[in-house]
Amino acid sequence: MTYAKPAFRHPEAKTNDVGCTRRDYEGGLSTLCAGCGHDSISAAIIDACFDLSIEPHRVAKLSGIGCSSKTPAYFLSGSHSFNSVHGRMPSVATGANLANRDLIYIGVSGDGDTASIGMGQFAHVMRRNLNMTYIVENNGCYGLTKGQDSATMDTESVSKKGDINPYTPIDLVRVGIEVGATFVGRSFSGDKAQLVPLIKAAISHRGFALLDVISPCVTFNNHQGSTKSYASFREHNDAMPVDFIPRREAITTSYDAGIVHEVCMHDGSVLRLQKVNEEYDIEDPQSALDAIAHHAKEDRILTGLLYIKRDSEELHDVLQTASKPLNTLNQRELCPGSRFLDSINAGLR
Amino acid sequence: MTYAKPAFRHPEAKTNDVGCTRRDYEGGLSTLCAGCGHDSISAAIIDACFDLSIEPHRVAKLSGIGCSSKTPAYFLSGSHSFNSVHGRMPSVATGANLANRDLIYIGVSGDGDTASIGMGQFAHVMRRNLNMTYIVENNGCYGLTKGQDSATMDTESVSKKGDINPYTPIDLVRVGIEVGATFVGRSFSGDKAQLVPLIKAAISHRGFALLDVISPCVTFNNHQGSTKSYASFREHNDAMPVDFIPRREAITTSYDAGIVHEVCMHDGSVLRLQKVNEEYDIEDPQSALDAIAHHAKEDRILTGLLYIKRDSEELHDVLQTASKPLNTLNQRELCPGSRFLDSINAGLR
Amino acid sequence: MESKHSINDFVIKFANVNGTGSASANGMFAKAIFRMGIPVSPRNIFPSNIQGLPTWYEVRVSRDGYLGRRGGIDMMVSVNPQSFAKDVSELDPGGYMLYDSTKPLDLRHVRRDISYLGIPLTEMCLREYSDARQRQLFKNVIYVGALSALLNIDFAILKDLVGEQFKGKEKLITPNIHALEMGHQYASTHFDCPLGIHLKAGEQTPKHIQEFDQILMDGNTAAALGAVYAGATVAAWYPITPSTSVVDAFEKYCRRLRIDPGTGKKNYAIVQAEDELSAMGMVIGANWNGARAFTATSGPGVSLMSEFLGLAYFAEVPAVLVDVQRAGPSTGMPTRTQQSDILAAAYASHGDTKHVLFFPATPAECFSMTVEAFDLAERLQTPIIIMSDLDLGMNEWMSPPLEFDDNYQYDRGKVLSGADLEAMTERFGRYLDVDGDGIPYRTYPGAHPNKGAYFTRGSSRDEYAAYTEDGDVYVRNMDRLLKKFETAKALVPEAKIKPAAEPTKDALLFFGTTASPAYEALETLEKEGIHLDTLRLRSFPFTQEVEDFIEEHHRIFVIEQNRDGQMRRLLLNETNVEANAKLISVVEYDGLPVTARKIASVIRGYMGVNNVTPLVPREKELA
Amino acid sequence: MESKHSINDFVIKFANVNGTGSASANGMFAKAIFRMGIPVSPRNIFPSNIQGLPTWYEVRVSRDGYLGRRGGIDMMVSVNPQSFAKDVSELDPGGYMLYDSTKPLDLRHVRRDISYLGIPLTEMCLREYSDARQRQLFKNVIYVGALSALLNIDFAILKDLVGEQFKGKEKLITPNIHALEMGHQYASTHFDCPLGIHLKAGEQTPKHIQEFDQILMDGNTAAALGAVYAGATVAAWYPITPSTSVVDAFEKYCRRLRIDPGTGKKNYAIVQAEDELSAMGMVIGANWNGARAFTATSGPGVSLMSEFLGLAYFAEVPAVLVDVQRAGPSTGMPTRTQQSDILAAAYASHGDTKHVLFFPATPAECFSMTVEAFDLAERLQTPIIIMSDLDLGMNEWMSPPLEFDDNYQYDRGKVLSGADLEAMTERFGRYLDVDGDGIPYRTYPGAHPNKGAYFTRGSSRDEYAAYTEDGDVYVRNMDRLLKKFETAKALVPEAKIKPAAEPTKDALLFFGTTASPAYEALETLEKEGIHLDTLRLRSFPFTQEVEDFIEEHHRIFVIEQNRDGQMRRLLLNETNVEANAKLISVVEYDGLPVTARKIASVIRGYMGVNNVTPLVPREKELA
Ligand SMILES: Cc1ncc(C[n+]2csc(CCOP(=O)(O)OP(=O)(O)O)c2C)c(N)n1
Ligand SMILES: Cc1ncc(C[n+]2csc(CCOP(=O)(O)OP(=O)(O)O)c2C)c(N)n1
Ligand code: SF4
Ligand code: SF4
Ligand SMILES: [Mg+2]
Ligand SMILES: [Mg+2]
Repeated sequence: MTYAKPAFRHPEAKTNDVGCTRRDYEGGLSTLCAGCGHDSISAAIIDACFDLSIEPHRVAKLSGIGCSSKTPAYFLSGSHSFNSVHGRMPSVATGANLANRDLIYIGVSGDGDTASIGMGQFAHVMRRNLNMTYIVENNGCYGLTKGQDSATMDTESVSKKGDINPYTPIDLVRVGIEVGATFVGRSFSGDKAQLVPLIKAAISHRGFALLDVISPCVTFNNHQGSTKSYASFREHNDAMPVDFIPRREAITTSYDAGIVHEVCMHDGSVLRLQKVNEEYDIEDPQSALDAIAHHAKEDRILTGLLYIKRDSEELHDVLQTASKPLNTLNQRELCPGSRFLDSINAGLR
Repeated sequence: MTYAKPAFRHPEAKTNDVGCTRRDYEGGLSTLCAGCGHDSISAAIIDACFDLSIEPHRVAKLSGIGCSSKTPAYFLSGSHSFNSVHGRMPSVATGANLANRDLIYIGVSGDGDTASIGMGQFAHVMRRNLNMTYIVENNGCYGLTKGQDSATMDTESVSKKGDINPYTPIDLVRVGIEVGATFVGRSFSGDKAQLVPLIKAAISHRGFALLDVISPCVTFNNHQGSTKSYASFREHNDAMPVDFIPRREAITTSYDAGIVHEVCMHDGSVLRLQKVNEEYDIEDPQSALDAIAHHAKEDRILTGLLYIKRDSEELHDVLQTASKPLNTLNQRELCPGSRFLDSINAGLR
Repeated sequence: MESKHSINDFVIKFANVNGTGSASANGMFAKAIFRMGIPVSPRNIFPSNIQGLPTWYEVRVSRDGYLGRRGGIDMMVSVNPQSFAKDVSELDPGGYMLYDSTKPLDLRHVRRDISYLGIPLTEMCLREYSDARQRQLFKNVIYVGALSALLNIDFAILKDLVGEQFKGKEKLITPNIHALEMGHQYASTHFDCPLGIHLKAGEQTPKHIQEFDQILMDGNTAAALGAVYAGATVAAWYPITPSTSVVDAFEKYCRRLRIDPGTGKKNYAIVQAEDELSAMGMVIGANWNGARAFTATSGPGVSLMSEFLGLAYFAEVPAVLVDVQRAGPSTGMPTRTQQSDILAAAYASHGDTKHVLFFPATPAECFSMTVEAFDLAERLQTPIIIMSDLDLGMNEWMSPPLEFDDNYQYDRGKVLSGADLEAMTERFGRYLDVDGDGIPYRTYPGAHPNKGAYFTRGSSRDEYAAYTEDGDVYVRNMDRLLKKFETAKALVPEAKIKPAAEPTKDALLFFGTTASPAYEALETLEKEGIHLDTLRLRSFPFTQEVEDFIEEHHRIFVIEQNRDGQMRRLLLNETNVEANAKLISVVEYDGLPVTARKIASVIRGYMGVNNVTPLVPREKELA
Repeated sequence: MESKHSINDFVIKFANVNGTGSASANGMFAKAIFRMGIPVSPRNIFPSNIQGLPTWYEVRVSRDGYLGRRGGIDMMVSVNPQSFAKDVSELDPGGYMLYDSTKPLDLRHVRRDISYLGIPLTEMCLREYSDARQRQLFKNVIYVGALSALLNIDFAILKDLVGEQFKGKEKLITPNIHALEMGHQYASTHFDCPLGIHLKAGEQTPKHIQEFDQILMDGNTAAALGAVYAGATVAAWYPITPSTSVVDAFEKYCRRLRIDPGTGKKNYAIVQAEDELSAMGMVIGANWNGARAFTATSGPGVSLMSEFLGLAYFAEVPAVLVDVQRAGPSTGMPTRTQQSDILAAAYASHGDTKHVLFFPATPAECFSMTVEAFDLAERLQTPIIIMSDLDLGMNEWMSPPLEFDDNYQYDRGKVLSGADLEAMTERFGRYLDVDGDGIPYRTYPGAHPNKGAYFTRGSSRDEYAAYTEDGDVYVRNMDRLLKKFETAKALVPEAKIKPAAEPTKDALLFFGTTASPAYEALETLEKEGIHLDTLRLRSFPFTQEVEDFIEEHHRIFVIEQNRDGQMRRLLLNETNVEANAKLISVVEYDGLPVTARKIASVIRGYMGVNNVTPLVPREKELA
């Protein structure tokens, strides 16, 4: 059991633009195993929301079922949260977003929740480009039901029970790029320097932002042969760090311009990418897939912001919904009244 | 209502290696709309099975729900068939195949059945590389429920009701390549010359063979702007015809050798590809995705055998199931008897 | 042979081929009778197919204003060779058979006890039209024209209807009217018009029909209008017959009413989900977030939604679901009607769950109950399932006009606004039973900067929404949910009880589309001296009145359209009365609406009375 | 204060932290008692969490061989500071509290009516071990050692158990035995051993215990063995507590028994599906194709499977589903027990569906009923749902040894082989009721080159499996399905009826895990002169005996572990008796198994008798 709180980095006193301290973004006591990757991700979400000066009550947290899906209880206790049923969070998020387009939607899921039981809803929420941040806390196993292999588990890796996984893993970022996610990133729960800016960028993105965060299950999947354990990830990780600069601070980077790639976010903020190993056009899905495949062939996991589609139409654009949230419309605005009913009746005679 | 029977090409008299005539592969009277693409596919399946000299009773047909899913009633009436529930045929096929690995499994589905309600099962049956042929009769709409857009409907195309489809289509062949199908082809219901050999190759493939067959719905989706109508397909179609030669006939092709690419099938038969526009390594998934994307950018649909993984492990290999079908094992082979129970009891004292 | 004679009281059935345009011609026929002021009830009996299979349209004309199926057929219009033999055999003795005489009548289909009226429809069309489509299409219009002569339909009304139908496509009007005239002409010159059965405008109609300025509409459209009037802004659905037209109609009206004229933006959102699980998830998400959201589906969809329905019950999220029932189990007969999802809906999902059900009987109730459902779902914070069916949802029914009281205010239930939260001094407890009615207060996400946020979950929680595995706390919560269900009894639409003309201990109990034939059977039986009180159920949970009614009667015939007598079982289950013997199942489950004749005959059987009105031979006796 | 005194009859509860290795130490404690020949029943009360939350282990020692929960706690072993306060408060007056005395006892937790036994567990471990993991782990072993002195456990047995547990890892044996000895030593020197409550081997045990050479096993393992013995070759599942260990155990035994020694190939296939819908689809596909296949799940899975269950019912495909029930609704309390899926399972899916249910009460029945389920599923060509629960499935129960008759032959039901088909002269009709029992004949795919192929579907079909929308044909099929359900009554496991010592019109009715506490309550009441006949239900549909039993009694207490009295409702629904008043619900639904005390007290209440045995204060009265 751990608090998602590395207090040393953010002294309590410091407040952000909306007058909140980091503590205002924290949640309840975590009941996850000590050292679970998921808790690090909760901490990163806290940092990201603090840095972005989001008002906690403007956030809605959504999740499915699993250790990962429990985590919304461990950050942003000032936000409403909906811990739904296994694998079906995307539809609940879609409904919620349709009702109120003005909130910030953060979904947290697991690899079981997303890639197995949730595969259908996951694909379709991306196809609809719902405006939300969807974080998969990917540990290659079913933590809460005691460690069965998930569909993202690497082929041939050995589970705690001693079984060799014979199936090919599903790569969630590839699926995301294929079916319509407009922001696709990958990171590692232990790499806060990369993860926090990525989450910030994802939240700032207008449209569906998928973050596949490798998050070791210390209890069931932290063993040799699994790329989803700390040890193996550190070896294979081919980091592509990101640095996110919120608009309102308007600071330009001091990094070497030659290796920085600027991406303008929908809210006007600028995301600066530093590529470690190669250059490709992250706005071209096929290039992104090529790069991911290239690294995968070399047994490396490419991390960072892997693909982005700017100026995409999120679901409300597609549906041409009014800018005023639907849940604020009142009876006067919605109910046609008896006069119109008279005309309906007349038409049915 | 049409019979799937172009009798002029196959005179009744002709018999194949197992002594069957083409009529032996036919089914009941089709109740689909006259001119429906699905009926052409049924005819192609009939031809393919006849050509392959398959014994009809060694085939099991499976489907979900939809006009397309009705078609197993219109071919191979000598085979058992299971018309299951909407979107869930893959799981029924998986169970059936586990029970008896010796039959030939042909699944027929629609784009609604596969890409919407069935997305999760579709992805997972491919990941498991189940040994079956899975034909999607893709018309971009829900025929049986009167023409709603499906998830494979092209963006911006206009449905019969006059609505413009605002969503990005899901490309089933891409999904197939991403999640583990080991044989992925695309064709067009109207192009028998390409379709019949492709179906034969798919049936001969050991592992999951996906055929995405564009099959116009003449009633609801045969209109301007839809790439799934006859008219538009003929324009955009960038055909990549295939010629399949069953092993037992051992005829070499008379085509120009320079443009023929030979693929050796698992049953030893040879599939010869003729590429119209380009050469790429169809055994490399990333190259296949690149080629598909390249053509898509040029507004063309690449057809033919697009990707194949040879020597893959189908589900029974992965599970190391015995070669004798599980449904043939008898009580003597399966039941440990009271002696073993005594030892169990002893261990529980 | 004596031909049938009857004014304004007969059944006519059309036998067509699916996808040949017969639906609109037949609809025009029924509408014309309606316009003449004569009670009419048309029914589509269609296959699960798009083109080419037999399809039927049964129109009942009833002087007495009976809208349910009567049973028996007095006239058949058969233009489908596939079904001809069956069609001929179904006609009552003395009935009329209108057929396409282009080819000579097959002698095997000749009956001596019916009249044949041959019209060379194909030939006429071949002669008149060159286009293949027109040749097909106008056949239907010609026979409608012929019927106008044979049955005495006001031709001016037919012309009006053509005009309305082709508004905007004026050049189609003339050829259609021409086709009508050809038919009329042919019939007038070849047959004695009108037939023994025919229409007569201006006849005395029953009081309940006269009273209202009737409309003709289907239940699905009415439910959709109810959703519009209730202020639903989100609809998520997955296509399935026979529910599809609910959301179609909702969209149609939203396009008319809910698009901001200035911006062109929509004050509604409709999403075709990837399946029914997802549709229900979206409905739950939207309602959780304070929008009124609904879905419509049929049996298979209800099965798929059951996990989510359990979540909504337990997490206490409002939801409205219109279940347009069809013949199950499984895929069953997707284009036939039944009332067979009752147990599945009432107890949907594992664990101790129960759901509130509404049972509309008319389009007007589809409208008003849908409006009510949104209020009640929010008041009770639970799903409400509106149990319609194919017969009600997809067929056009004569109905009193829809009514809406402009003084009526939505009841959005117990929701604390930002201001309420600001004013609160005590700690907000999402699941506290503050008012003692089992209904807690909720808040919408984002309502207040630092009060009112809570954690919604399908797992056990305490009054403050914190996860708990404490058995006592769990029990407290479950007991509150039960209390809430008790509270619901005072809020759901009450049952309609009608005493018989004379005191009796016998009763009829019915609901939804069994109501029309039941009331008709009742009147028939009353004339024979058999008296029955009636109770029309309109909702579940059952109120005390229902219990009392059962208590007070000795024999209660429960009429329903399913095999297992599901409503009878629900009554046994959910009332505290000894009713096993007294609740007698009268079931019909062949997929067609139960007829008044069937109900009357079964009850006569129980009463030990001989059948006094002739029964159609094919009517089955109840086991 | 008077401390508790009792030989071989007490309840001891362990309070631990999840994930600290307490489970195996506690298990060893229970097993040692079992080995001493003293009736014991241990229960895990664990959180939905992997590490760090409170978890309990309740062990009942019962001279009289009662295996249900008794209620009340005589001794508490609390090594979890998180739950200490609650743990102290739960102890019965006169009870014993064993705690870690490394830190001084918090005075707020001191009660005068219990005895405290402090052992400095942490300190001892700190002193003895350097490795952090060992310091944690051996605490548990030390207190087991202490208990062996305090309660008089045969130390040799504990040593044996350590030896068995670490077979193959011999170097772990010595330190474990050392830890046991440390505990034993500490207790012997610091406390008067044994305590007032303690064990004594060789005492008289009740006849039903003596009779058998008992084993200790959990229901899930037994069900898995049943599947092995029934010849199941395909298992498809999706992990969910508390059912996961069914397929785990099936796999374990298959690895031992079903791998061809020559080829190393498997005579079974297990697939972890992507969800429960898929798992059930696979089971249906495999059964359709002639393999015996099953799945195991819990409540949420049953909800998700309901569409497929309807398909299997209607298309008549065998399937076996083990539902290890947990506390609902929705996610509910996933690690607590209930019997609350009864209505959901019996009527799973829309339309007129009903499913056959089995209710095992012991591991031995989990085994035998699973074997039977495969036979019956194939005989009836329909799904069979085995209604186990967390208490039965995941806890270890004393049970008579599993038995299997080597002469018994599988009943594979009505399947026509290739030879049968070859010999047939009449046309094969998949849905023909040839034998008049409602059960048709089926064929496996591929059975014969040109006979026997048919089209399986969830839609309406005729006797020859051809699609039909003909109402009469549909009704014929539905009626046959009903007849088949009637046939099932003669085939399902019969109810167990036990008359009271003296004639009575009162009775207890129960099933599954309510049986143990019910039988115990019965004996208690009998001693008080309250006589009740008993009926233990073992299956649905209910047989005539059940109906007669209800008919013959005036008051029948239906004991079940859910809020809504679901079995009582199913009885009202599915029998033809007036039973509303006579069926009295006795329900417990806090997620822990109902206790004998609770049952007895409720019944005394109804009998107007005062409580003659002291009730634990926290026991709630039933509403
Ligand atoms: C319908 C349903 N099926 C199964 C379960 C049991 N279950 C709970 S969590 C879980 C898997 C969790 O895996 P993942 O999403 O990867 O989360 P993790 O615990 O690994 O973070 C399962 C199968 C459930 N709660 N609901
Ligand atoms: C659970 C469920 N939901 C909805 C339906 C209704 N339905 C029948 S077919 C179909 C879609 C068919 O589309 P597709 O698979 O593309 O087949 P097509 O008719 O176009 O060939 C739908 C939604 C159903 N039968 N079952
Ligand atoms: S089991 Fe694994 S995923 Fe779950 S809390 Fe523990 S470490 Fe994290
Ligand atoms: S509706 Fe479309 S898909 Fe269905 S049968 Fe007709 S043409 Fe084919
Ligand atoms: Mg996981
Ligand atoms: Mg389609």
